[in-house]
Amino acid sequence: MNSLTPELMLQLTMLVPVLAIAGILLTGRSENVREAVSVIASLIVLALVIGLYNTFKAGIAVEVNWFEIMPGLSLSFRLEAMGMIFALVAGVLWLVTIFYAIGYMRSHHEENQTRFYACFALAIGSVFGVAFASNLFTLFIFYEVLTLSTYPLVTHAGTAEAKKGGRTYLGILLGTSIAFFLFAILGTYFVAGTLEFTQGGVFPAGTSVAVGGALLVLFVFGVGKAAIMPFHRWLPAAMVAPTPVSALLHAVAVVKAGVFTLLKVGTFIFGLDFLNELPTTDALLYLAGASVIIASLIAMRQDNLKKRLAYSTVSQLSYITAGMLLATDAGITGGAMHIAMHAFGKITLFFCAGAILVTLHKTDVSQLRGIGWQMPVTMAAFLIGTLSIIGLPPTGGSWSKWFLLSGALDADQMFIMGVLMLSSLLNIAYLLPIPILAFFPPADGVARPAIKEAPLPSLLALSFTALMCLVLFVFPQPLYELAASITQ
Amino acid sequence: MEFLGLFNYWVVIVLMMIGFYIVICSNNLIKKLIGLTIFQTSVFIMYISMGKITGGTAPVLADGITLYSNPLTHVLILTAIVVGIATTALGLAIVVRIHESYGTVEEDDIHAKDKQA
Amino acid sequence: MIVHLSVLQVIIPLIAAPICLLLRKSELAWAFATLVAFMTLAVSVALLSQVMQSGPVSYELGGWEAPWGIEYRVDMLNAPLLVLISAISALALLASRTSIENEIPENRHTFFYIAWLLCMAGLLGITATGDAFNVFVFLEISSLATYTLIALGKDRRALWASFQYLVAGTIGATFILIGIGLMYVMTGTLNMADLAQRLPDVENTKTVFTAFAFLIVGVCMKLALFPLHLWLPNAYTFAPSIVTTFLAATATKVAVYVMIRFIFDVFGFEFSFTHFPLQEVLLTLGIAGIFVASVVAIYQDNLKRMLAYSSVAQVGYIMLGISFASQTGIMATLLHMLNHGLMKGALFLALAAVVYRMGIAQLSQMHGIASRMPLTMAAFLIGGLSLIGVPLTVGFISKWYLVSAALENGWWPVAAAILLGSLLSVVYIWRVIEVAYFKPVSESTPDVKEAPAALLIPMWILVLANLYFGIETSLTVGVSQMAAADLFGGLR
Amino acid sequence: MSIVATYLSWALLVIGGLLCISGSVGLLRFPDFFTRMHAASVTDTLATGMILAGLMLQAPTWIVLAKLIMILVFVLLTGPTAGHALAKAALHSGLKPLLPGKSGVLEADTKPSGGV
Amino acid sequence: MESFVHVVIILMLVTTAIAIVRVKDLFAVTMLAGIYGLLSASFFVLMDAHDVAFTEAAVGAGISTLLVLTTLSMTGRFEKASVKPQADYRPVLALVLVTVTGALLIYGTQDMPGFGTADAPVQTHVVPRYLNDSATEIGIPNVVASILASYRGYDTFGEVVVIFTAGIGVLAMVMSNATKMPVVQTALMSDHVVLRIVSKMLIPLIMLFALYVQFHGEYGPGGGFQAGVIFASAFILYAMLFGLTAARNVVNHTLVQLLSALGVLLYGSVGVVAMINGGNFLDYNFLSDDPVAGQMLGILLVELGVGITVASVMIIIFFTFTARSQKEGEAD
Repeated sequence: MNSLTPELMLQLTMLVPVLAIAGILLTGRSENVREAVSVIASLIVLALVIGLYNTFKAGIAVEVNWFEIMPGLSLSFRLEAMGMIFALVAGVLWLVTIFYAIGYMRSHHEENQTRFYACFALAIGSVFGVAFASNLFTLFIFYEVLTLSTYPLVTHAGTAEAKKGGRTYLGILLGTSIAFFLFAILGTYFVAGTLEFTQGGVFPAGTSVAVGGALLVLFVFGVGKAAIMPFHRWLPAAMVAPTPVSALLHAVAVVKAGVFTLLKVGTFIFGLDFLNELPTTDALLYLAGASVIIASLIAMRQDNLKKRLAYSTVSQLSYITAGMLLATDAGITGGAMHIAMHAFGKITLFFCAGAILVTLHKTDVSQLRGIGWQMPVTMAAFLIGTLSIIGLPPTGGSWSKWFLLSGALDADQMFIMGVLMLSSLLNIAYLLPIPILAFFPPADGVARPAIKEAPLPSLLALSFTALMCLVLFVFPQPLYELAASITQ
Repeated sequence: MEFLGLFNYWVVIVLMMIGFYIVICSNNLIKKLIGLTIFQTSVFIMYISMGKITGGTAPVLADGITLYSNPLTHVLILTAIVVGIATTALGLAIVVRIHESYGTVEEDDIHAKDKQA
Repeated sequence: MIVHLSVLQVIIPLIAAPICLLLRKSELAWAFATLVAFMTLAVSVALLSQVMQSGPVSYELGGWEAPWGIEYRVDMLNAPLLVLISAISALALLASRTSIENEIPENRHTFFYIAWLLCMAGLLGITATGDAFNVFVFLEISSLATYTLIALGKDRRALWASFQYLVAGTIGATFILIGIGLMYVMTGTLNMADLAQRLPDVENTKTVFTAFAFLIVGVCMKLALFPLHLWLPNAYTFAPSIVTTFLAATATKVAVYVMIRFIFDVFGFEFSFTHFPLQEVLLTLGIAGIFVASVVAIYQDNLKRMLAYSSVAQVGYIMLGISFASQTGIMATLLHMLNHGLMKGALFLALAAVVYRMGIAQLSQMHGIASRMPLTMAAFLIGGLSLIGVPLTVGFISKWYLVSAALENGWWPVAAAILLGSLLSVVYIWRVIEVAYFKPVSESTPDVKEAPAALLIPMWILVLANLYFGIETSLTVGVSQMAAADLFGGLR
Repeated sequence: MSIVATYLSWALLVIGGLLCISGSVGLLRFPDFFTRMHAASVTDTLATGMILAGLMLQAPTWIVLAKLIMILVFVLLTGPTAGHALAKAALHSGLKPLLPGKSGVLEADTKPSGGV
Repeated sequence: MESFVHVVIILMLVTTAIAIVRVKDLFAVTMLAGIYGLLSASFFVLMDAHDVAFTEAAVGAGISTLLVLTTLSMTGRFEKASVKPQADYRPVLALVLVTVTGALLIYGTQDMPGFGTADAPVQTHVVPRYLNDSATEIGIPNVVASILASYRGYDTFGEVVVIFTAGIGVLAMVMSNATKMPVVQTALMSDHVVLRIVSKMLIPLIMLFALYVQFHGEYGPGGGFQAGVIFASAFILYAMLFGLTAARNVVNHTLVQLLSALGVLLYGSVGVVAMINGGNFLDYNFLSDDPVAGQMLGILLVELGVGITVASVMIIIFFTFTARSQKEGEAD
């Protein structure tokens, strides 16, 4: 195993999905082989990520430099705590989602499955690129690849509605990234002369706070994947995608790439101290807070389950954005932990929604009364996911919310504290009734139907993620250590 | 010749502009090309006037003559005239083909036919 | 032979053209023309390396020293452009034989190759020369050849487009002639270097001001700066596809080069930007061109026309770079000239392949075409991404420098405008991608095969160049940087 | 000799010039194509001839004289030929000369012209 | 006296130009354009530019008039009267544009050296060398010829190529697809006895004159271009009189094409030979041991090249146009 250096492992996390694409395309004729390729690739990637985690824990610095396009502009990668969290989450969840997808796609008789798996692999590959990028430029490239590779997934159904959703998706994500994000990157490069993620920020002392403030605004709006209002519209629009896509990409990979980028920018481009000085930080913080509340309120009014979950995601993402904007150590730690916690919680919920769809063909919340008796495992998992999103023990979500709260306290941001409290209440209001209703007895006179669960691979997948929510409550230590080491 | 000083140039400019006007304003393609010729010829006149010396003679070296008009402008304009006729010939060739395929050499008729298509 | 490189560059194709006529057979003419184009490419590469090693090359034609004779002068500014012209020409010629099969009647093929060689020689001549009047002569060679090439298009509208271009081009050339004449009357010389020395003495005169105005307007006509671009969309749309490839990639670039040469070298930076409101004019027209042309491009169904409008928009970017009046700005302009040549070459070659198979590049007939012509559409995709300015393609590099130059001047809104312009290009490129890749093959999609290798190979060479120079930028950026430094260094 | 030659030369030049003017006036004033053509050919031959003759008398060297004579010969050859060709072409394309009609007023000949 | 003539000529030019704007009969417009060419040729004589005048007379009044007339015979004689009222904006627009351009030019003339001044930069820089040294460097009296063919010989090479390009363009566009030319030709002029005899007399003389102009260019006005045009006009005259087919029998179409290429090649190869002999491209000094003899030889050869190309391209253009018009006449 000597030849498998950490550097190689890091590159392989990106290359294996790309190789898998070739495998998927070549074996597209036969379903079983094609899916086997996907599973094997995801297993390899997971192994690689865990290997990298061990390396990282051992304190070995891993850096890879592909090529330098211009002085100060290079494609290079580095292993670092925040990226490690993101990569771990993505690696674990890819495997799980592949299993889930196999069950879902087969029982749903979707077409163009080869394209689906190929794009899926590409998307995951670029997620690792985002996670390990050592500078803003590299991150930007993979960020864009992620956008482009997920477009075919969003429009997978090929219907007019899917096209419309896809166009909104692409329009907002590409539009914000080119108009604001790229502009902000160029501005940063121009002001600081580098795009390298550096502890404590890259801006030289004495940089005008006006310029810095303007750049921060551009970044926050430009990273459209973080879905801060008013650029959140793409997320509900993308819900036309098949559920595994919504689950992995729009609850985990894509949106998390967004907030991850923001956390990186806040911590390593601006630096917490500089962030504190900027005049626009507070305003953006209020905006993030408002996003949290407004998105929750909208979520309450959605009857479509996936739409409701989507708005819930919008709301939760703004937690992380707010965590970055708090500009305190605890805020960053909480934000980073929330990436993982929310990922497991939300993906459970999406898995459940998809399971309900393929088994009972129900999409609306109002139809769900009593289904808990038909799908007990699924709805139990849903309950756990709900608790994690709300932030109640015994689920992992309670930890990240705790750190966010303490971050707000550190920063004396009573407003954000209030927002967090209020939003937890709102979460309870719009999520908890679903599992509770599900276990209500069916309406009078209707016979209790027999148990009819989702296909086995899907069921396993959602049980696993639900379990993870619980495990993360009991063993948050490794995650916490990683998150806490970000700012050191 | 004093009064000719700049008056000459001004008249030449008027000539140029008449040619330019024909180019822009004509609807007929052949007339456009003729306008182009007028425009170019007037520019040639401007060049040649620039090279003239009062009292000079043609730049063919001969004994006893010391004042020659500028031969360089003559050379340039010789070249330019040739370029001009080449352009005109090519333009006319296109006009012939346009007439064959559109059946007209009027600009607005061509536009109308293109709109139909 | 090494001392003759700069003149060989031009006279090889120039003398080859009549030889092609003697060959008569179109296959022979094609083989010979292609061979010549590759020879020219070799010469231009050698020339570039010579210039990079030992500085500008000057060549006295006829053995008469400037300013009495005509001088060829190749430096860092024009040497890369020479390479671009001959490279694109060679690659396009490689594909031309297949491409014109369906587009030009058999008995005109020989003339097509001759006109091509003449056009190429003309463009090379304009670029290499150091004499103002010689620019005019070679401009006319290339223009006349271009009118011919355009008029050879299959559609009858090609004739009309060619005529429009002929009128516009001749007006432009005559304006340039007036400009040269007025410069000559004030200085008595036609050599560019000599002009540069003598113009400062008379730079406060109204005559020189007018000369400059006429030159710029004339050149802008040729380079299709908005709003003088009206001839371009028709010409590019109806010309034979391979001609469009060549022209789009090279012709406007040469006009831009002439403009830069006159602005920075002949008249000098001082004059151009202080005595003349050049900055304001170019900035306004450049931005207006980017937006108007990009928006128009979005609504086109014919892809060649769409890319033609996109070319107008790209000229806007190039002009913006000049208007910054800074070393970074001019460098971005030079870089974008080269890069835009690469991307438009690839894109139009892809369209040439589409036209070859389908007869026309109409978006409404291209539903799901990517499944029928995967390699062609992949090339179009990459070219399109480059046009948008996606990282790892050449488009990104030049946009990057352009925005940097804007920021250097502190012109934030302009930088934002450049990015918004890219956004518009996303829209029109994405329309194509969506139709070609995500629409199912429909009834109206003709049953076609992948393009033949003769088209695919040059196309992919250009596509790979788009990627290569998007990643390994030291050559292009280095050359542009040196050229920009020369332009500014020579003035201070 | 020289004085005589000079006066003669000037006389010829002046007469030639006057003929030119009269020819132009005729060109404008005459009623139909053929009469106008007549006026034009007078300018072509007689007036030009006069002017050339006048110039010959002032010729400084024999070579100039020879050139002038050659010009004269060519003019005398081409002028009438061109006039002839024009008239033929006009007749050929159906243009009829005006002739005095019975009432003495000029009118187009009604008879088809015989032959070509 | 001279300035009186000057004023008269430019006023006549203006009158002609205005007439061209107003007249709708394209035939008349063409003739007026020919007159314009002839008047400008006279103007050039007045400006001491004999070579230019010669060329302008041959081109402006000769060849281009002829070509336009041939085209008119195909496209019709009258310009369409503008009927659409909405087309009315164009003259106004044009007038504005033209006024602005003209105003700018007039503004620009204000600092120009006055007409005819001897100490203008045009007369004091660069040109004196040609006037003073060309006698020893080139050895021929016509300075225009020595600049044209030697000092700026490369421009002239470009000029030949331009003409060649035009020939190629016309061939590529207008050449009939049929290889055989139509034999039938109506309304031949060959039954005009007078015309035929006079022309037969003249054609050899015209050719002779062309040769004189070609080879006398070093000593007086003339040179390859003018000679080429004159030479071509002899063939054009022949074709007009005896029909295209007869003319084609005299000069084969393929042969003319080859000749047009050969002219360019001759010019180019003179340059290449100079290069092989160790000089720069077109450096005639290296054509012979004695530089002046080399210059003479070089100029002679390149002028010949110009003459051949110009003559053959003019013939090609005229022949293709005529062939096309006859084909069109048949189609009607």
